[in-house]
Amino acid sequence: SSQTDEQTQGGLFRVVAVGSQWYGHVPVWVGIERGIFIKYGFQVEWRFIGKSMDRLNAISSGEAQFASLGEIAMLSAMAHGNRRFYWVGNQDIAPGFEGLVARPGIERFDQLRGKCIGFPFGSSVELTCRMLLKQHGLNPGQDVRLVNLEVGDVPAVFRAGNVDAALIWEPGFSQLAAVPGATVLGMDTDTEVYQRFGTMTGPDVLILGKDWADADPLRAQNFLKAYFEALEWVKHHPEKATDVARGRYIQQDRALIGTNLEKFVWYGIKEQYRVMNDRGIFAQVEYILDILHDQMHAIPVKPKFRDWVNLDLLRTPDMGSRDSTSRPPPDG
Amino acid sequence: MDNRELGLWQTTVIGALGLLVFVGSWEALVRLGVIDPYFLPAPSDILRRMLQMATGPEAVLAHDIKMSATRVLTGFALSALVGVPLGLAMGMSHWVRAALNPVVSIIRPLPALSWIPLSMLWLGIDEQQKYAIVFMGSFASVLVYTTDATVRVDEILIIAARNLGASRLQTIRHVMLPAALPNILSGLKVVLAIAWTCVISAEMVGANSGLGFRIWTAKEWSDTGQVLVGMLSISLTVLILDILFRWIEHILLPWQRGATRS
Amino acid sequence: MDNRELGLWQTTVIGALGLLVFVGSWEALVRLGVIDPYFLPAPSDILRRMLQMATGPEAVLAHDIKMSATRVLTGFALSALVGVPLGLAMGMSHWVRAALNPVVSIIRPLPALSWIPLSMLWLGIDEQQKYAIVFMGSFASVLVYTTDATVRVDEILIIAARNLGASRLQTIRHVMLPAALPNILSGLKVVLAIAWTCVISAEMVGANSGLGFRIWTAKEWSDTGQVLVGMLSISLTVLILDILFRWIEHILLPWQRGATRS
Amino acid sequence: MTEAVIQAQDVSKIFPTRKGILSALEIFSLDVHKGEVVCIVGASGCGKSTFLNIVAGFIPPTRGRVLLEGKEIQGVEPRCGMIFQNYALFPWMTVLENVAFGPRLKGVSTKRRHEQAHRWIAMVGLEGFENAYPGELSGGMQQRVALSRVLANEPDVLLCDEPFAALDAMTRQIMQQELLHIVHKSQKTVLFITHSIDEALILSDRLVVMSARPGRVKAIYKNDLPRPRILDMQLTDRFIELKREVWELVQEEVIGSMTAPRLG
Amino acid sequence: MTEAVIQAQDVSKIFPTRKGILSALEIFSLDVHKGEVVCIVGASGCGKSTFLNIVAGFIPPTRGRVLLEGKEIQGVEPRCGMIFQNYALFPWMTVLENVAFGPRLKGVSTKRRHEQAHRWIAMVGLEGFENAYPGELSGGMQQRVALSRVLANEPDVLLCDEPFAALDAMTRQIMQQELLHIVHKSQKTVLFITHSIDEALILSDRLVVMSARPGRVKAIYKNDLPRPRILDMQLTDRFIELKREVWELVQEEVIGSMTAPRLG
Ligand SMILES: Nc1ncnc2c1ncn2[C@@H]1O[C@H](COP(=O)(O)OP(=O)(O)OP(=O)(O)O)[C@@H](O)[C@H]1O
Ligand SMILES: Nc1ncnc2c1ncn2[C@@H]1O[C@H](COP(=O)(O)OP(=O)(O)OP(=O)(O)O)[C@@H](O)[C@H]1O
Ligand SMILES: [Mg+2]
Ligand SMILES: [Mg+2]
Repeated sequence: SSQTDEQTQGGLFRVVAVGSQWYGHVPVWVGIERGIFIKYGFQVEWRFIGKSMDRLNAISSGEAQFASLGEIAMLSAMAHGNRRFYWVGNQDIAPGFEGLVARPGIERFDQLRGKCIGFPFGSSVELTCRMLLKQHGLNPGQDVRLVNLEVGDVPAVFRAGNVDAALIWEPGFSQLAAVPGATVLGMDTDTEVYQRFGTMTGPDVLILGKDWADADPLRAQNFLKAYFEALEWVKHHPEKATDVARGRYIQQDRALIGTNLEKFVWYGIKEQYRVMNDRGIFAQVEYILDILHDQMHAIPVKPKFRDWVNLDLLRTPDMGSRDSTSRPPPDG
Repeated sequence: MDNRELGLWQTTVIGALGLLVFVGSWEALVRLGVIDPYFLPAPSDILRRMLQMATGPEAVLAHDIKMSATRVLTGFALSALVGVPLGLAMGMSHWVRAALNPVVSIIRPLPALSWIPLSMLWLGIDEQQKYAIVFMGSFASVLVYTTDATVRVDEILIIAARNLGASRLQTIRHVMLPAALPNILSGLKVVLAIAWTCVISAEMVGANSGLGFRIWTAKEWSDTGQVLVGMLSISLTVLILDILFRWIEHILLPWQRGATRS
Repeated sequence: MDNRELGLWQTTVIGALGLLVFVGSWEALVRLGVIDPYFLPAPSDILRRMLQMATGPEAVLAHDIKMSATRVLTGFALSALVGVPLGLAMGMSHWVRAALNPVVSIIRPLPALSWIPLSMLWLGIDEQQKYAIVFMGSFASVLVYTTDATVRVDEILIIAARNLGASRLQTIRHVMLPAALPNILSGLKVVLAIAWTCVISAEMVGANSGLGFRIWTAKEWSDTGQVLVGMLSISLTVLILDILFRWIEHILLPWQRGATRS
Repeated sequence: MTEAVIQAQDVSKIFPTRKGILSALEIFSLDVHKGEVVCIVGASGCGKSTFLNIVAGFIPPTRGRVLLEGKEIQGVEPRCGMIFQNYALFPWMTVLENVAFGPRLKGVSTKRRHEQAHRWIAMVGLEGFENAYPGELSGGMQQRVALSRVLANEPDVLLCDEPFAALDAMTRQIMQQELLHIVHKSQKTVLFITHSIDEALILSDRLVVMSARPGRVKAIYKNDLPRPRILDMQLTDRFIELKREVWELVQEEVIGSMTAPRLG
Repeated sequence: MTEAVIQAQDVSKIFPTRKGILSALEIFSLDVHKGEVVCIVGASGCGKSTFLNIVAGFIPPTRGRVLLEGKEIQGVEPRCGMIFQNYALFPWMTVLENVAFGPRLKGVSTKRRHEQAHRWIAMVGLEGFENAYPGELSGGMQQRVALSRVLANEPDVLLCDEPFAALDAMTRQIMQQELLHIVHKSQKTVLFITHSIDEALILSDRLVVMSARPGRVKAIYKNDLPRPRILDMQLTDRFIELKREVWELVQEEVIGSMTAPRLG
């Protein structure tokens, strides 16, 4: 949209980045706080939007340009024909941050029969939940009652005993697990997805607004370069990154953020070519699409997700042009 | 301004034409590619989705409407049950009115949505919580409309009844109530629509069925068509309830028949 | 029923007493441990929080009120700007009314909240989106109230003006408008409160200030006290706006002074 | 002379208004005897309705007091049946229900009260309209329903505030004769306000002329015209003499009030 | 005789109602000449207002037509100024603004129209109330404002629908005299509806008695009573004779209509 194409007074491009309190956004916060974006000519404005689909819609409308969000939301938007964005990367792998926690007194899956499980519908935990239940011989439609909860409400609802079990990702997950006597029945690392692909059920993906990227591809390339520079910094300074995140962006114990961030595997700009292909995350996407479409009937069609992938934008201006976008970079 | 009143037939035809123009140009804009169907699906698509949801193997729509209607009507009935007597008391006594007005003014502007945090704390996420949200979102309005209807009762009718020998209680029973009834009913009609607007708030958290729930999950799944089906279902349900309500009015207020404005 | 009208002074005292009893018993219930302050903080605590938020180093409250007020008033002004002329047209012409009524009936029952998914798709998360939510939540009501006010204009006044030689345009300018004005204004007053209920919906997504935003973040942090401060701030702001609006009415409608009901 | 049913003793009424106080009645005294018809005439706004409302107990006097059969009137008094200027019919009741309302309050059985009501309705010429709602009647018909509703309640005193204003001359005359008939048959006491001196002269035993605001008794006439007072009577010398006298008195007051400054 | 300003030719009016159709006027014909005052009397609900509304162009006749100076009336006719039974004053305008409204529409300068309005207000005895709003006036005062508002607009024809019904007998007489004075001075044509035969006899050049519903012309009297018609005139033989004649005619109709079945 024309409004955001305007440069700010300092000659900087204004970029609206949207996200939540999830650790996957640390590179953006670092980029802002350490002046990396400014160095590349971008004035990045951070807006809190808790849900993946809301972020994607903000980008689709043209009001935001950049976001990291969950794969499931991206895939269902694709399935409904939203062509307003590019999928440009998968910046981290961080399984083990979301799981199914049951209230005191429920210690095994079969005790969940007839009980009520709460989580935000339409997010990665829905998949985690369904897979875990299925793996333990429970039919999500019949054996348990599922209720929709707002992301932020999950810990309080669980603590108040209004649901028998709940699922959420960090930082809420720690709060669930911290309830005295509560049992973590299963994690996303217990699912088939993790066992097959080594990813969480809904990995983080990087999204750029299509119109914005098409209007000035060079600018988009520059922006991603800045982003990945910030990501490299996070990779190498996890302690300092924790300090950046705490307080302003995440309200959580410093030590907890530290230990959680250590579990993150960050993919840099070069690694993207290794991840964003059929041997990498694309295979996982095919698998997830099968589940969403064939089993859950949550999406009307299986989208040709490769049409949304634009790895051209990952090339840095000084790297010169390459002929093929799909060709993976040489390993190492 | 234009002198001629329109007959029912004419009104229906013109209304249908108006709707047709609205829906037609919407359809055209989508078909011609001016509007991206992802942003706003064509009416025909919405209708197809609606039929699918109404008849498909799941047939969720009827269930959703039933669930939402139960929540709305329960919350609304509670509002009316508490609000009408209290409103009558406020309308009949300057003292009660003066005493309760400040509290009512504070509660009234609070949207149903703002009661989500507190209602969850107090009542959890069960059906009671949903009733409570609808109740809190509509109760103060019932109170205000009933008070108003009662205050508006022509003083001369009360005096006339007392002059004919009616006791205080007889006056309330035979005069205040029937005289305030038309305005109370039309107030309740407005509040019923307000109660329906609360269902989306009520079903935001802890629901697994209902039109509000459907809209929220559809949003998460990026299913704009289904969002619109949900919205349209609310509109249609309110329309039908409105017709029902008018029929009840017609039954309850025989002396007002024919005295209605277009 | 009770004959004596109460004076302003009496009304205020009784109202204050009513409020005192309400707040006092709430405070007592919390202090005596009947209500867990986590579920419902005592009024004194809420007040302390309010003062803190109003005066503390951050002084967020004034900023929040300013932001929310800007959104509400902009959306409301847009509603009025579009709704009043269109409502006048609907009120004056049977044809326009018949044509637009069905569309209006469909839009009216849709709560502000239900426009979040679509408005985000169409307008993103900037201020326009918030204005749009307030607009969609209040526009149809403006239309209905204005239409109603226009239809209610006593036909005899229009006939009288025409009989005195007024042209169609003069009749609209000199009779329809001033005659409908009192009811339009009191309709707008109701809609202004409705517009305020929309701000919580508008600030649910993509906001980083405003009373709605404050309530939502407070909820996320389980800060019930701050939730209540936010709710109370909305109520008080609406109360103050209401007084302002009455003052505007008093200025605009000199012939109605003293003709108001208690 | 029979005992005084109504004794108004030095009644004053002051209304507080936005622009100051308004004195509507000042030291107004009047005795009305059993079976007597007293008509009150006076300029518009002179306090006639105010006085009637005080007698009915709708509003308290500021000073002075009104006795009904020797006891001070305190609060609405069902023994004084009021026929309101604007009918005050219950719109949600049919004509029959309106007329049967008083007996119903007293617990008269449905059958009996409906029978009675039918008779009163017939008397005012409204047979066939028993099941109509007031909104379906013309103004004059509504006024007749109001009359029969009060009569059906059998009060001792009838307070009439211009009850025939909405009737055409003929219907009006018929109603006047009916009223006199009932009053004389059942020895009712009547206080009757009217704008028409003719009407006052036809109905009254005594005629009170009020001064312009604040209302005081300006003159009381004993009306010795022979009954029945049919049209011809209006051409007798005594009638004309009385009419002229009253006319001149009222005229003085009207002219006084029309040129009076805005707030007295 | 001067030319007919108003010619009503076989006017019929049928209202569709919920219970069927209601014939309010039937083949009603009447010519009114320039400068003439024609009074219409008749039982309540006989169609008087309906006829006046047709002449004013507020409602179209079902059959027949009304000519104003030879041209058929089509739509609201400002040359026929209507004085409404219920005043129809603009509540948001002061007395002065109400009276000056007609001239304002015609573009008369503020100064001139206010001057004129002041004069008309003085004529109806309302000096000092120029800046009051209608809601602050008594019913009788409002009726006088309505009268001066129409007069200030200087229509050729005055249509009066019981304009003095809310006035007491004295104020009423003063207004009648003022009206006659203006009408004779400026040669206005007047159609005047009243319930009072006295009033009709005082004002009219001719007197139309209507039959009960559906309204037809039952009789037309040439009123040759000498002018000015002050109180004494009401005692002359001719007055009494005329009054009795008209009375009997109307009485027939009223009695007919009161015992008539519910829907004609
Ligand atoms: N509730 C009130 N508050 C203030 N003033 C009042 C009130 N009721 C009556 N008045 C005033 O008292 C005076 C007497 O009023 P009242 O109604 O008794 O007159 P009235 O003789 O019945 O006149 P009319 O012939 O027009 O019915 C009037 O000037 C009126 O304005
Ligand atoms: N708009 C209408 N629709 C249906 N019926 C009507 C309408 N207007 C008048 N009527 C009927 O037409 C008849 C004549 O009415 P109209 O008002 O002309 O009587 P009127 O002679 O002026 O009576 P009044 O002396 O009471 O003013 C009445 O029976 C009335 O019910
Ligand atoms: Mg009176
Ligand atoms: Mg009439």
